[in-house]
Amino acid sequence: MASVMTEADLRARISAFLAEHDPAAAAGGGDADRLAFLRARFDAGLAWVHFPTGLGGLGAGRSLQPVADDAFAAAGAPDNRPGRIGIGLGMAAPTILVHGSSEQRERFLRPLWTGEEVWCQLFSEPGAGSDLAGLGTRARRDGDDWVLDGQKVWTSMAHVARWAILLARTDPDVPKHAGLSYFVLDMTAPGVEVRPLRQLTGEAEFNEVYLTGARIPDTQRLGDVGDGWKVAQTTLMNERVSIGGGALPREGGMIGVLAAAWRSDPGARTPGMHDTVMRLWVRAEAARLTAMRVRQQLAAGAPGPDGSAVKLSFATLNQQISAAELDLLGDEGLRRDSWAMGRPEEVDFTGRDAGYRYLRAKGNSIEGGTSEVLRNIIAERVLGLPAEPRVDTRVAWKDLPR
Amino acid sequence: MASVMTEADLRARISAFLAEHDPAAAAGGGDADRLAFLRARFDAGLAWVHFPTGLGGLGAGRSLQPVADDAFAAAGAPDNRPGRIGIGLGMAAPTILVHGSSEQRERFLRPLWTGEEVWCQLFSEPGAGSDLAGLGTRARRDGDDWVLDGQKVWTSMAHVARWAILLARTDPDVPKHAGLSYFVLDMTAPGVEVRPLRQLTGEAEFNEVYLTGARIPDTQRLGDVGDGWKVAQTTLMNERVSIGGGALPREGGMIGVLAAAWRSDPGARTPGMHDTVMRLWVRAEAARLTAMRVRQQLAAGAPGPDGSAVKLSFATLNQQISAAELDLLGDEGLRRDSWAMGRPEEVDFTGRDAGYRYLRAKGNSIEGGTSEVLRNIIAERVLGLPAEPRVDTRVAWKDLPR
Amino acid sequence: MSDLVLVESPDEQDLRSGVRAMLAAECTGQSVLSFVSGFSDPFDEKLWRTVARGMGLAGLLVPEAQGGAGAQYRAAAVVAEELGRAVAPVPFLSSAVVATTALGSSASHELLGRLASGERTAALAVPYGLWSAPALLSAQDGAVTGAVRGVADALGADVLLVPADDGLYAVEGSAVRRTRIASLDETRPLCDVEFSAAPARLVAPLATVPCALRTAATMVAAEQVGLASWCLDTTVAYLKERYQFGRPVGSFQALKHRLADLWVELTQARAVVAYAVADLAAGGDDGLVAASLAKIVGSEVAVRAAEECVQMHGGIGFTWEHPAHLYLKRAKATSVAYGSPDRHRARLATLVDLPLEAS
Amino acid sequence: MSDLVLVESPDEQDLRSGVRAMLAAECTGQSVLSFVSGFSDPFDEKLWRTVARGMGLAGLLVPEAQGGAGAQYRAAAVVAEELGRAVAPVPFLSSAVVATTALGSSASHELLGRLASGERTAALAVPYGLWSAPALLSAQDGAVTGAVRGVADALGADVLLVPADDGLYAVEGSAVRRTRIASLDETRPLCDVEFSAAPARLVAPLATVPCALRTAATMVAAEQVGLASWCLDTTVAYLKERYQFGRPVGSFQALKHRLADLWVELTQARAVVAYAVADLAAGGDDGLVAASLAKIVGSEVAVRAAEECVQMHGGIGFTWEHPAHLYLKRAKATSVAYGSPDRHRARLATLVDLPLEAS
Repeated sequence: MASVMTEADLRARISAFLAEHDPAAAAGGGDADRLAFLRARFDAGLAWVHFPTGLGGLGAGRSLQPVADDAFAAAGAPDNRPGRIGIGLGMAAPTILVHGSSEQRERFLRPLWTGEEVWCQLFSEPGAGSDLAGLGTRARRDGDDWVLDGQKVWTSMAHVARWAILLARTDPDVPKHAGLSYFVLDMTAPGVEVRPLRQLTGEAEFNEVYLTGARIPDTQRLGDVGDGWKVAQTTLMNERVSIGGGALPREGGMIGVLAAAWRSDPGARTPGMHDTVMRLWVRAEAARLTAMRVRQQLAAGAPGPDGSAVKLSFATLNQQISAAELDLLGDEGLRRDSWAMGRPEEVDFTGRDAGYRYLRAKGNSIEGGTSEVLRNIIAERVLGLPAEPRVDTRVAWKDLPR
Repeated sequence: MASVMTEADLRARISAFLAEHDPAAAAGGGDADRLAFLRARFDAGLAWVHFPTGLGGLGAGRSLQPVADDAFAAAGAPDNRPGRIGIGLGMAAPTILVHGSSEQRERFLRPLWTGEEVWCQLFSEPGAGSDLAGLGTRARRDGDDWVLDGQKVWTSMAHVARWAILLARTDPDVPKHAGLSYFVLDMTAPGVEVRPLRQLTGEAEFNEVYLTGARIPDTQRLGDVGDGWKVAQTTLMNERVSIGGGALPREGGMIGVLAAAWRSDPGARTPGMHDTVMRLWVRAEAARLTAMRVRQQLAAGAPGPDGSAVKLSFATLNQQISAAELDLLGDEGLRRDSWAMGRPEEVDFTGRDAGYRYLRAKGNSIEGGTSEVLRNIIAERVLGLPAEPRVDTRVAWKDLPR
Repeated sequence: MSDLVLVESPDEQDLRSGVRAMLAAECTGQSVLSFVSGFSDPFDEKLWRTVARGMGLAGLLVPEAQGGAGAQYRAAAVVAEELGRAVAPVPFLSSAVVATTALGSSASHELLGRLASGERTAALAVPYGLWSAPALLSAQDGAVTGAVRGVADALGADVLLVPADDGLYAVEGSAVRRTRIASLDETRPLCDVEFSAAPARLVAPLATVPCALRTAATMVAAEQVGLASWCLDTTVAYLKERYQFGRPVGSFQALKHRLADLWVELTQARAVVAYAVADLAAGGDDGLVAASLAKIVGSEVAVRAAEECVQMHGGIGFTWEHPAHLYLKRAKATSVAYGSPDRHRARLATLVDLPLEAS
Repeated sequence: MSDLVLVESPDEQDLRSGVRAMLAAECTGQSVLSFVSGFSDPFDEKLWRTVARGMGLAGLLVPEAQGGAGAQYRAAAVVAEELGRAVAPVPFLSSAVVATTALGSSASHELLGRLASGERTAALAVPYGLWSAPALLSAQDGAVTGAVRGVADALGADVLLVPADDGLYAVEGSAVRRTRIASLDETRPLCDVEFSAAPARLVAPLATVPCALRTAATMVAAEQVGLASWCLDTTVAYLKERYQFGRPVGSFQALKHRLADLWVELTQARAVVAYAVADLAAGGDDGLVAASLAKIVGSEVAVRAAEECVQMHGGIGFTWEHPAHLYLKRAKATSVAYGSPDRHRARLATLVDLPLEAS
């Protein structure tokens, strides 16, 4: 895993780039200036430095990415608004890199990274949640195209996305994992209908996507026909790494909100709540130090399985902390700011009301792999415990009970 | 379920009996006087009043039993030392009553009730704990006898017992539940060896029992050959009812010990421990009221499933309360009275040291059905959730992996 | 206290069946969702007419002399439980239990009679989370001045009962300023109330307020048992019919064990609430202890049941369209109502001589 | 503090493998069981010779000038963790960590040198559960008088370090009266110690004691991580080979999920302890917070892991013959040692400005 690119090399390249492209002008200019700067950064291999040369990177070590990001940020350069294109960056890009043809990499990666094209993910279905491999959206071959029919759900950003990564069933007559293929769908194509999906917070962060005879050219297939499950593993692995993985200072995240609430209102303090707050503070700090250790393991090239612990405890903690905040606030916590149906593009756990936090956190143990599925994964892949008896892996998909 | 016997009838019979048999003389006299009194009480149908006439009862309602017990206790009569013969009273007797022949009932029930003959239970084996039906002790037919080979474990009172109820495999070639039969074993027979089993408390409350060619006459079989599993259900159902089912006052049981420790040492109090103690106090009181409600349901002839909640929460609570007591005592809790290997005949949760309670309570979620098995039972029989896919119910016992 | 009856009588069973059947027809998950999504009415008036006038359940705690059924606590608990099971947006708890109890038997015949008939509703003007003595408003010359934040069901109340310096006053709803809040639990909306020299008449001594709060704690616990019970039943039913991995999801052992534990907790809560209700009905020898126990255990099981319901429904449980969130919000809000478990544990500690500080 | 290294270096990995291999040969579950069942020796002297003299691990925290390795906290934590994994009945924690740290660098060369070589062992004469300032004994004319209850590993200590009025005194073990207790954890037996004008010499200021206790909290947490790790590994291995219902017991989902949760907790505890150790090694900027965090998280995971280990082994885990109980007892006793989680949470609250009372 040793890289030829050293940190000094990288810094030299960045300095040279910044000398030629004025970051301040790009940030202060219009959209076109911003975009030109980002495209140039991509072309110079300074976008995701661990990607191959020619695809926005330099084949450098993954641990050097923060060096580049920090240097550009320090120079006041415009960024690619990563919060908005998280699915593209975190899921589509690594999948295209590993499984895409060279044409696909050339076509998709640059506008993905610059944020010109937003991506979404069409995996989950109403009947296929934890059991993703059981999904039923059909893709039928028709000449050089595939014709799609089905319904996808829990799609964030679908209403603004240009492209989607999509998993569909190309063969219902074989066992479920074997009959899937992986595609890139044009979200502007006819037969693609996006409807907002309101969640219990009152907002519609997600969408449902109905596919009715939507066509995908075969050139937009990623990996071989029938290899969709394998390709999807790359996507999902990267999703789990990307959720809840950011570096935070002590009391960063939701625990800081609870601690601030505790400090600001001595009148609400009780011994029982104190115990709860302290237990959560300790757990939050433990989770933070665990994430810190995971990042050090990653940087050392020895990723290890501890990352799955981070996602699982992130969900549990967010739920417990937000519940405790409501308990602490008492009557005042029962007042929400609004029940209006907004369409937020990001989840803001520290800037909204306590009721929002409590409700939204319920999704943390469902989205991106339920906590139950994660526990299965830890038990089997990390601890090596035996799988349960399976009844669904040798039967043709069409014959499974559902 | 309406009984012809009223409470007034019963009280009248008891008064008549006590007028004829002096309870104080029996209690103050020797063993023979005591025994004569108990035999007379049995013969008068005042032993277990819900048993049939002639077998120590009057066919009265189960709810009248406390009336009889209280009346005899109030009169100062000797009792049958129920703590010592719990297995006979709680498990063997109901099984013999339901599945025994009239000869068996005649032979066994009277000395069982009077305490002349102590019983033990030979069900569990080292390889068959939760999966009792998977047990391997073999019973081979030989003329009018059965010849037994195998090892039983977790047998309380085996070292003083005269008889055992025993489950053994009479046919290994059929699926496991179908190949069992149920016997009464003479514990004094040749080939029956009892060894103390030391547990983590340091004591040996239980035994291992080795069976090496031990013989049981076929007349001591309970139920048909191959019907052992069905017969055992009667035993187990009664075991679960009998564990943790007694009426206690508020702060009865282990919670009273913790509360007393809290009250007696203000110096050890902390806000965190206070929260723990109060949470446990509430849970203990909830469990107590639940048991009270279960008894009222039973008395009303509508038993319902709530009894299984009692056993499960009894185990959890005992473990949590005893752990909290050690936390509260701190250094002082690390001092035990002794590690000597005693052979106690009863579990004393309130009269020993805190370390004993903590350690002994660990057994509460294992003995008499693990908490895991109990949760399965509640999920399937009470909530009606589907069973897991089974791999062991259609295969001959001898072909199961183990 | 050990001779209190903790099991239901045939009459109580009949009442339960009747209320449940009515609610199954008139208060479905969909109807409550529509109510909540509308964000306009203070309560479901049509449903309340059925409950109060149709079935005559508003007067269960009103003395017989004033046209009520006379302290039928056991029946009221059955009704509260069934209304909780349906997260029914009606002011039974606030009007027929809390306000009625606060009025006491000495209140004017007229108001109690009209509450009993369901013709009018009343709300005790205290914060929803109140558990100890309320802040008192100022009463002068037959008029009340002051403000109370976060009052449950006050928006639609015809009469507000206001704890003031020298007693409990009745104020017409039309005489006060009420501001609706976007409440966490919109099935029982809160509002802020301002009294600016609002005309008021003294109706009861302040001593009735603690009694009302204690009754509220017990009755809200009954409601929570009903709520938890719906969550458990609904989750079990869903897990039987939802297939993943070629199996009903309800056959997965980890979920089964969690539901078994939840059932145990619910079974215990049912017993504890039965005890608190029986104690109320018998005159309340163990009143404060029983009410605090009920509120603690009820709150805990309701929140846990609703949270498990959302989680075990997976994605669908996180949507607005599925009623699970109505139960989650009611559970969390009632957990705060009339004193959180934490507050009640603190009170209980004093009551049962397990103080934190050395005495 | 974010540049502390929380992952192990190759040298530390080598040390870990070396200690683990030695313990696999010389400290098995059976050998510890025999030790405990004997109820006679103060510690396993043969094993201690190997640890201290054979592998030279008794001097990791002794300054180099006095013949030690010089404040090798990271190495000491590796050793503590491996010894915890084996519930080894040796006085590493009490002598090589606590007593050594209490002596500080100013202590006489002679004693520190002999502790480093493993020739002698010492114990700090404070109750095992101590977490704040110790009670001070009376020192007069070069002699100490008083009593201390429940001192860990004092029975076999050659020297006792006694906090007295004006400093820390060294007293020969042979000059005091020691009474063995039937300790919950017999792998680290406690005894009561009486000093009756025992000849003593002043060896360090009292200021070293808090430092020793803080180091003890971190190192016992490392031990707890090792202990929990053994419990998890052993349980997983058993559940793979134990069949019930025709399946390996480890294929049952409810157990899998509990073990997954335990693994998450252990993973976190490992990170927290790594942080506390790295902080110690770096000079302790965040010392008290880090040590309290480690002690809380370590204690919780150790107790939970040991309890799950007993439970998931079923009947066999409840027997004296299976080593699981050794871990259960060590876990519960170390949870109390050097401050329970509850005490450390209280301290932490002050340190991180989350006080219970208004300031």
